[in-house]
Parts: sequence; structure tokens; C-alpha cells
Amino acid sequence: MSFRIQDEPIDPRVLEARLRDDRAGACVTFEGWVRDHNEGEAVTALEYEAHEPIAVAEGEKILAEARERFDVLAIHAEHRVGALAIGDCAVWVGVSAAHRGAAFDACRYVIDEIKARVPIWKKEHYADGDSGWVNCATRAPAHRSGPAAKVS
Amino acid sequence: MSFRIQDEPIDPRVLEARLRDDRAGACVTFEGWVRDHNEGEAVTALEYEAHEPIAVAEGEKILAEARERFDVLAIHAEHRVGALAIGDCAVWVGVSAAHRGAAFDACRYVIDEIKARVPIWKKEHYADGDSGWVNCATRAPAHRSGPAAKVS
Amino acid sequence: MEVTARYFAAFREQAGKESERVETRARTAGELYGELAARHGFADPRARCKVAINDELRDWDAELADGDVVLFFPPVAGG
Amino acid sequence: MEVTARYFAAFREQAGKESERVETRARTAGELYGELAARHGFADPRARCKVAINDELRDWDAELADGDVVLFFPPVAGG
Repeated sequence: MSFRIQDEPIDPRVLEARLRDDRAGACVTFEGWVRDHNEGEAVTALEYEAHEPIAVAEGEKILAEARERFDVLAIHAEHRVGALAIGDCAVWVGVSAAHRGAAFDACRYVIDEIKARVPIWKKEHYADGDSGWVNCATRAPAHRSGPAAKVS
Repeated sequence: MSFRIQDEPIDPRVLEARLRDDRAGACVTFEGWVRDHNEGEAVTALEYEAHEPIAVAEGEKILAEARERFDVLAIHAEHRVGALAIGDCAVWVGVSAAHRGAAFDACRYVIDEIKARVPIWKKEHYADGDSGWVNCATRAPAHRSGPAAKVS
Repeated sequence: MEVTARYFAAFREQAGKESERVETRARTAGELYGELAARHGFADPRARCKVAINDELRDWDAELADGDVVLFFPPVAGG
Repeated sequence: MEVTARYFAAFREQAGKESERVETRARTAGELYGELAARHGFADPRARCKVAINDELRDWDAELADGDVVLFFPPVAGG
């Protein structure tokens, strides 16, 4: 399996070792870090939730598409779930290839598709005590979201 | 200084720590690895040579251009010189940014410009005992290139 | 026909539950989403959401069968 | 006019030396490259090479002064 959902911290060194290949001249990696703001709001912490069986199936499908479209040697991707702090690595994508063009293009394709297609949701906790699911118009009533909003 | 020429092995973990920023949501890195072939020839080892003062000045200029063109938070790049083996990291570029588009674009810009502009030369040693400076039409007479070709 | 609806992330919080048994006349996943969105106040347009039936992603016009487990995914936000 | 020419990588190997003093009537860096390419057999067209005078990259039409140190860079191949 090349796409993983996991609740342990992501270790880029371990993951990058999987990309090693004597034919590889280029290695491009993407890390998504939890940042301290989003659309003008100060973010204090995040939770990621996934539906793992479908997330993994969809993730593997994306990696297979990338292998078919781009001349790459190895691809691996992982996404964290659970509670994350500012600066934590939420998602990692790594690609090795003989030449850098394919490595850059495949890495970008994979992270763009993960963000658009894989069933993973992000709940942000804000400095003002509020919280919200990113990209969702649906909002829980205040009395239900209250307790979760205090998690950090 | 954000651009370095060095004759010690490149350690991506140390370099990536320089990109840390609480405002960063994306980190893209490029590593150039010594691969075991080039244009159909089996490569056994490489030597890189740089003219350091101008390489560093030109490298810093490229990083300054990237900072101006793309909305990034931090950029760092290093290039090895000396004798390298298959799989060794010859060049490393890392970029952090609030958003991934700028991180990908800046990383790609920097490595493309380094390869085109920075005075660094690569001598390949081939499995058949021959050797040659990559991209150069000028070739040393056989009796002069002989000894160097045996280095590996 | 009776199916099981499962809710994730914002949908779960808005519905106040992870899943429920639903007696419905909806013939497709999309029709069922319409019913449940009205009941629970889901505000996301169907086109931005996804649906899975028995752990496989499907189109909104996929037909339902008695006993199906239907998963409703609000807009994703990976990374 | 006398200048110092310095050679790198393929140029150094082809010339068989790292540098040399050159007595020349060349007025520009480009004219000097032409002279030295003919002398040493450098095969790379000027447009693919670079020149620096006293450790600064310059255009091929930069004028030379007595005592300059002129660095000749063959085509680069970083990475």
C-alpha cells in the first residue's frame, strides 16, 4: 500500500527512504503543515477525520493515476488524522523519478487530487473559542459545537 | 546566506528545519540524486566542480528573484561539490509558504535557474572507463582525461 | 424500504448522531440526501458532497436497495 | 595588454592548465575567448559559455583592462 491514513506523527525520513531508486535523479516532496491562520482567523489547533476504507481506496486510485500519467519511479503519500498542533505535518507526498519535470508534476497532481477527492475533513479551532469544519456550509447548532470548540 | 556550496553530505533534515514558520501551510523540497545512467550510458560516479564566489552570488540572486516573484516564507538551497556516488544528494532546494501553489512554483523556479545559471560543472565517470563533462562540447585529449577517468 | 444513513464530520454534528435507520421512498442516493438534508438542515449543495453505498463511492443517481448502508460525506478538506 | 586567463572544468582539462598570463590585443572578453578557443581547441560556442572579470559575471562585449583576471566558464550542468 502506498497511501496511508495514520494517527501517529508522520516521519518524512522514513517515508523518503521508500522512494530510493538508483535510476532516480529527482525527488520532490510536499508537506502540508498546520498553519496558525486561515482566511484571517487565528487557528489554535486542528482535528482531521477520515473515512478510512474509502480514503485509502481513493488515495491508491490517485497514486495509480499519477503513475500512469507521469514517468515516475516511486510515489508514496500519507495523511494524518486526529488532533494536530500548529506546525505538525498533516499530509506528506513524495515522488522519485529519473527527471525533475515528472517528479514535480506528479507530486502536484497527487496533493491536488487528495485535497479534492479523498474523504478527509478538517475541523479548525479558533483563538476566539469558535470552531468550524473547513469548506462546509453545514454548521452544527451552537449548543452542540460548544464542547468541541474548547478542545485544543 | 541561503545558498551554499559545500563538500560535506547534504542533510535534508537539518535544512528543512530552516524552513519552519508558524504561518507556513506548505513545504516543497527538491533533491537531485546522482543516478546510475545518463543518456543511455551507465554512470559509476560523479564529480562536481564550482567556482564558489560566483556560484554563491548567482545562487543568492536566484533565491532573491524567487522571493520577489512568489509569495513564500522561506527558501534555502545547497549544492554539493567533490566526488559523489550513485544515490548521493547533489542539490537540495526547500521552500515554505502559506499555500502550496507558491511553494511548488518557487521550488521549481529555483532548481531550473540553478541548473541553467550557476557555475557548477559535472564530470561523469562511465562504466566503460570513459568520462566526460556534461553539456560541454569541449573534450580533453584522451591522454589528459585518462587518469581522471579512473577515479570512482 | 429501510436503509441505514451514516453521517460524517459537519453532517454528524449537525444531525447530532453518527447514523440512523431511515424508512424512505427515495429511489436514489440523491433523493435520500434531499430528504435528510431537509430533516437535519444540511446546507451543502449535493454537488459539493459525496455519497458511498456499502463502502463504495457512487454517483448521486445510484439506486438504493433495502438494507443499504448509505454514507454521506460533506465537502472534503484534506491537507 | 596583459591579462590572466583562468579555465574551469572542461576548459581547464583541454588547455592542460588552470590559468595563464596572456599578452593580447583583444578589446573585449569575447574577442579574447575567440583567441584562446583557437589556441586550445575549446569547442563550445560562446553563447553557451560565461565569462567573469575579476570575479563578476560580465557580458561578452565587456571591455578588458590591463591586469584583469578573466574567468572562462564552459556550459554549466548543475544538479
